[in-house]
Amino acid sequence: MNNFSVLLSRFTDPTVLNTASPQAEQIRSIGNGFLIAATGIFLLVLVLTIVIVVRFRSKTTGGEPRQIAGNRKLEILMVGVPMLLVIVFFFWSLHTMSAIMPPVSDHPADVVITGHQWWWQADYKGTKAVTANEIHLPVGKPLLLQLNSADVIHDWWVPAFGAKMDMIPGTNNNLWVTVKRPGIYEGTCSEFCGKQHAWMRIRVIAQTPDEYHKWLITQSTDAVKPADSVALAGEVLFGKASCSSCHSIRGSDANGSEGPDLTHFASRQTMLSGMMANTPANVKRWLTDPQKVKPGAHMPRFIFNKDSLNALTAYLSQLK
Amino acid sequence: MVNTSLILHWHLDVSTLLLAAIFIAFFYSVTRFKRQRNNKLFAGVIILLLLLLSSPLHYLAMHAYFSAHMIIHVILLLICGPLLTLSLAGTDHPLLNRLSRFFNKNIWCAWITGVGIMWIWHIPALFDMAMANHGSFAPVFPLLQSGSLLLAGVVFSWPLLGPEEKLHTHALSGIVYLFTACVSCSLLGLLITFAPQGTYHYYHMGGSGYNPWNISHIEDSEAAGLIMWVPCCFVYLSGCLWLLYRWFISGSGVKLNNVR
Amino acid sequence: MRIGTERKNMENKLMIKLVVGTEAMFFLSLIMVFVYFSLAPGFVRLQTSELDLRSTGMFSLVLFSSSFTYWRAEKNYHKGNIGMLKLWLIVTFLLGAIFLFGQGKEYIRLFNDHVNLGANTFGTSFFTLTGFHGLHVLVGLIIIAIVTALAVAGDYDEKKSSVISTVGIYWHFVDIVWAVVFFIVYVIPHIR
Amino acid sequence: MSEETDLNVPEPTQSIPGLGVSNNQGLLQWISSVDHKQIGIMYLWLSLLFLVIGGIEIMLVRTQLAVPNNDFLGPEAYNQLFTMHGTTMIFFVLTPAIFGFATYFVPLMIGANDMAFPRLNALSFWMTFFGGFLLYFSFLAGGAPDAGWFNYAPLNQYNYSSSPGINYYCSGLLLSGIGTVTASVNFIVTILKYRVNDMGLKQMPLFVWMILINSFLVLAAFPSLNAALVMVLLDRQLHAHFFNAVGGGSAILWQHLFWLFGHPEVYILILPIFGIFSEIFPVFSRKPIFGYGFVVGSGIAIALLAFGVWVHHMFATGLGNTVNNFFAASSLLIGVPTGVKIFNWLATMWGGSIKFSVAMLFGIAFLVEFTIGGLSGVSFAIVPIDWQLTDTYYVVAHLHYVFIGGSLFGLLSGLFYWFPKMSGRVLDERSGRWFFWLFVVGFNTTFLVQHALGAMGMARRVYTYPDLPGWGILNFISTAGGFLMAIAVGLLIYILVRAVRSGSKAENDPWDANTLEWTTTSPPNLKNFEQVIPVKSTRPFRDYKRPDDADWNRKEEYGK
Ligand code: HEA
Ligand code: HEA
Ligand code: HEC
Ligand code: CUA
Ligand SMILES: [Cu+2]
Repeated sequence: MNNFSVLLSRFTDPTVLNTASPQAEQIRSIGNGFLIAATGIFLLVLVLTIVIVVRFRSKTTGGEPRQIAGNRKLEILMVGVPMLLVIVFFFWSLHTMSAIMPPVSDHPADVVITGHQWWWQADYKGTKAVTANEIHLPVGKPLLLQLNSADVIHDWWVPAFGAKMDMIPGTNNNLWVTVKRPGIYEGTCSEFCGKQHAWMRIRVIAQTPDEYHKWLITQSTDAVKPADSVALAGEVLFGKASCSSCHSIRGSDANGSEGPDLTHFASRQTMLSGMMANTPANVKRWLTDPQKVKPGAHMPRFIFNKDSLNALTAYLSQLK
Repeated sequence: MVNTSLILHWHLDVSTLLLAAIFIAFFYSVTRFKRQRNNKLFAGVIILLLLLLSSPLHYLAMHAYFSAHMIIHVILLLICGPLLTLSLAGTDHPLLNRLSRFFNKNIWCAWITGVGIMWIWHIPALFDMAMANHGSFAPVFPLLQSGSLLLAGVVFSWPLLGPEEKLHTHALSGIVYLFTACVSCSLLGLLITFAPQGTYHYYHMGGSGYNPWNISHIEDSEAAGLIMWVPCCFVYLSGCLWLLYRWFISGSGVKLNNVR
Repeated sequence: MRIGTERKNMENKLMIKLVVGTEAMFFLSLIMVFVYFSLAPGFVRLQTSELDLRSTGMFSLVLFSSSFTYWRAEKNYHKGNIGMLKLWLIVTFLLGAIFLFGQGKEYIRLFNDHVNLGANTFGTSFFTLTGFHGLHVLVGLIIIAIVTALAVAGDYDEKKSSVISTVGIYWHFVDIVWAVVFFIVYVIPHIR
Repeated sequence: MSEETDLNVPEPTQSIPGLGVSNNQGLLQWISSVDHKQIGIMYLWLSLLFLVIGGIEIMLVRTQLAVPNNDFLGPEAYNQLFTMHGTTMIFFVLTPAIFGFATYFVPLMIGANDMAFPRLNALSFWMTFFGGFLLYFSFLAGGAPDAGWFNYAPLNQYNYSSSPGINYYCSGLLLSGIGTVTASVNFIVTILKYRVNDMGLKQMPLFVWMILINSFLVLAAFPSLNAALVMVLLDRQLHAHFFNAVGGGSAILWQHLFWLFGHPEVYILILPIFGIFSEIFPVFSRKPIFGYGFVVGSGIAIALLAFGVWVHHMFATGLGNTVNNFFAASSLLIGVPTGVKIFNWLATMWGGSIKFSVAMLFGIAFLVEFTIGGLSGVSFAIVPIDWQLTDTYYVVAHLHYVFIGGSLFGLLSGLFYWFPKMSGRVLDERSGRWFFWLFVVGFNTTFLVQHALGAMGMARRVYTYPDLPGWGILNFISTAGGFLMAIAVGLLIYILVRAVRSGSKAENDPWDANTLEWTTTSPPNLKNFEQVIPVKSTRPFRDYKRPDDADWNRKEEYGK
């Protein structure tokens, strides 16, 4: 099993075997157990089928076979053995479930993640930090994520962390996560949420507590003030072109909540929920025609000239 | 952890004795203790009944936990009742025969009785009234509750297990009968599981303040609903399978290919 | 072995019972949704303040009595009194129509009070549940009208048809559903 | 059948026309027919048509998924295509095919001359037909439904829809649902009241038993869907508040209502298949079915339990571990009666004399493929595993292994078994074997890798995916398999058309089978039976052909 999982984890990243949390490990353990039992049952059926097909094929000689229509003992075995297996797995499952999803009671949430059509919003409780799409988490301690939705049902899933949990409008759901090692973990929205469900990907950057703390402080500060004139022009345009009606940039007048928070936009590695790398070229492409880049996204098309595009891009690219 | 003092809460009420006496008297008057097998089964049920209603479980049910009360209900309605019916097997008595003929023609009556009694006793007002009277010397309401549940269990199982085999309902109709009862008790269980707190006043107010296992109200009423739901359904579904089994081995015995 | 009309009688009765069974499941779904919404705060208050228990109660009695009149119609048919059959059928129809009229009045009053399908979950679930019941009553009335017309035309002069009792099962079902719905929607909020 | 009404259906005086529509009796006769055999055949043609349509839809999808970051289809087109694929396959391929075989063969198997309500029978078919038509009209009316085959709220609400597609989804399914329910009523009355004199319930063929049980399932499950569809229509058109949280409604309420239907629905689509295989295995092993009573009992157990498992589609919605555990227990339990059947079929073959007709080949393949599908289902019932794998391609793999490896294999088996009876022509076994192998190889190529894709993190319903290690190659393999299946289905159509046009004549009893339909001509006359042979066991025709080895004369006891 171990070699196989090593092989597979070299093969791909967001696999359920690439466990980075005790929750994922528990699931992998019961998953392996079931795989063994299921393989056994499957082989039983397969071997029986092959034996029957070979041994009892019709022969040209010989009359009717013995017409046996039942056997009480055999039937009881056919019911009893699967029943036993089922009972074993039920109790194992019970145990795993209470380990992975213990009661929340009144434990405060560490991060409140809200799903929007087709981006993620993360509020770090106790701080002013609000990010979009890329989420940082500290390793080593059990974290409680509170999962909400602003529109339709979404689902938060990072395979390396274990279970997934739906985000349902009107209710709060909770998910316990303990990340064991720092690294970058990928996941995806796991409930069909409309046109761009495919590009509602998740990127979690897990850091040591110190680094996480440093990052959190940076994220809580207001946006960097534009240094050069192009970026400054971009800032002005940002307000004039009504970007500020949808987006927030703390420290400026931009106070929208329809779109992702852009206060530290340039500190993110990817944009548009994992669709592409966060480079000025891509930003320019996006601003030129959002509907061509991510068709269906709820950001309208503005007709900008080259200068405006450069200005906005410069402005956004320095929002570290 | 089980409180040792809990074990000591065995209690024999006059009402329980009265209930047993009534049933014994009735059993005697229709069977005159003629068949050994029936007598043994009947004795077993009466002993079970006495034990159940005197046990610490009953004490918990009356004083502490909604879920414990549910367990008692389920056993009375779905185990003691049908077993009582079974203990009348083969008995030939004009009253019983009249009942068998009536329930064979009006099977829905038996169904409504069985299902209705369960629903009626869970009307919060009635339930609380029954609980309020349990302290006195000759508690009428609990007697009424246990007695009616027992009786309802007997009536409900009559079309399936009654003394006259020829007047049993067909196995397939029996399955529909049990399945619809299962659906209805699932609905009740669902309602109780998700009922807003305080619906059952008695337990909400903390019963009589006794809570040996430290279970919260929410957990207790969730468990109560689930007990109504799960074991009940299990009994009904097992009943369905048993009816099928009985049907298949009936008639010309177990033959190859179900020969006519 | 049963032949001819006797077999057809049994088939039709079984058929309509199955239809009744499946419609019962449909109403069960609508009722469960109503009960689910009724657990939210503020719902019961809307029930007691907006719904007219007395008026609807009286119209309900009208509907229940239509079951009685249909039963009389059936009894007379079996005895061969075709004249009485037609009379009781017509009375049943009228009683059913009066019930629908009462429902219409209730609906209009509620609309004037700005309680409609889109107002809140009470409006949504109330109108859906009672509306579908009303639709079933309407269908029943249409069928009764057809049967009455056929009776007048002489189709039921011999008492061998199963149509009357088959339709009866449907009509009684519609009444039983109303009994349950009325109890849950109109009566229970006053005793909670 | 009855002399009481004035509206007697005049019995045609000419024998039943051939299968083609270009014969002398013409299309009008087919459209107005109330004969169960013609209606059955119409159901089957409808199913084949939608199989091709649903298949074309998904081949477009698979083309888009063949490579990462593909732009063959945009998200709008993709979402409509996969939604229509799932909806079509379930409601307009599997359902009509099952009902087609049942409509054709239930009366024949019980010695009846038609169903209890022939006109209702015709209505049922046409409702299904028009339901499908209405659903597909959406393509012309602004866009097909695009919220998935189970159409979750609030995505199904008006403010998240850019087309009226979902309105067509609702009304199309409401119409066809009426057809399904009325057909089931018809089946129950026919089976309970129209059996030939000496056939008691315990002598009925297992296919008839499964249709009987199935019909009750339909009556109990479809109302929940109808209620949900009506509610979402009200939400969309009249802005009611059933499912949108903003107005006090509940998104999860939709899920409960839908899956209360949805799970019984999948058992509705497999129980008759179990019935078909319970006919196939005995005939082609030359032995009686092993454990007749257990096959019936497990069928009833599955039907009863089917209503107690629906929340297993909602394990990740946050309902709490208590609720999850209850439904995990029931879902695990429901695997046991199914296992009983598999072992009973194996035991039927054991000690037999097996003939490898194409029908039997599909039966043997089914045993293996359905076990794979069933085991992946049981893995979901282990909740923590479901928490990882729900809404991934692992679910897509499970559903296709049970739907194709289970239901579709059963329908194909039934097709090769019953085609001679229905058409009077022989389906070429040799090309049939080519079809079988092409289809099975293609099927496993397409869907085995999807288990891995799910475990590797690929979610369902994504119109494209990033170039992660392994995703591209596995998806490409899956697409290749899909094309192989398409070629196989093309071959099947060719085989069918050739047999209808110029196939050799079929005998009455080409397979030396056991049940009553084989006693008539191929195809049967308009009036199925003038007389029926005596029925004294579950294999009346075999008893008739081998009176010295008849079941009712056998000395051996059960189980020896
Ligand atoms: C033909 C249809 C069909 C059938 C028969 C089944 C059969 C089963 N299904 Fe499946 N299922 C679907 C169609 C079907 N399913 C569909 C379409 C979906 C997805 C819907 C969607 O989201 O789009 C689904 C989804 C689905 C889920 C939800 C997954 C998710 O979305 O997260 C679950 C969870 O419990 C489940 C479980 C089961 C189980 C336990 C069985 C059991 O009945 C299987 C029993 C069979 C066996 C177990 C194999 C044979 C047995 C033996 C060899 C004996 C030994 C076995 C044991 C020890 C148990 N199914
Ligand atoms: C019920 C039966 C059923 C059947 C038979 C199939 C058949 C197939 N399915 Fe389907 N599938 C579903 C039911 C079914 N499916 C359901 C319920 C869903 C979920 C929908 C949702 O998420 O909402 C689904 C979803 C689904 C997906 C996931 C889409 C997504 O999540 O984005 C995929 C992906 O590969 C897929 C693939 C296939 C393939 C390759 C076939 C192949 O077997 C198809 C075989 C090919 C053909 C039948 C081709 C037709 C023939 C020709 C083109 C030849 C033409 C010849 C002439 C005209 C003469 N299916
Ligand atoms: C009507 C709302 C709206 C307006 C106006 C709007 N945006 Fe957006 N914007 C969005 C939404 C919604 C997204 C998320 C798109 C997605 O990923 O699905 C987004 C995403 C972005 C992103 C990518 C964010 C990230 O982290 O990936 C940038 C950058 C951006 N917008 C800039 C702008 C600029 C500059 C303007 C003005 C010229 C603007 N937006 C106007 C709604 C809006
Ligand atoms: Cu958000 Cu899918
Ligand atoms: Cu299911």
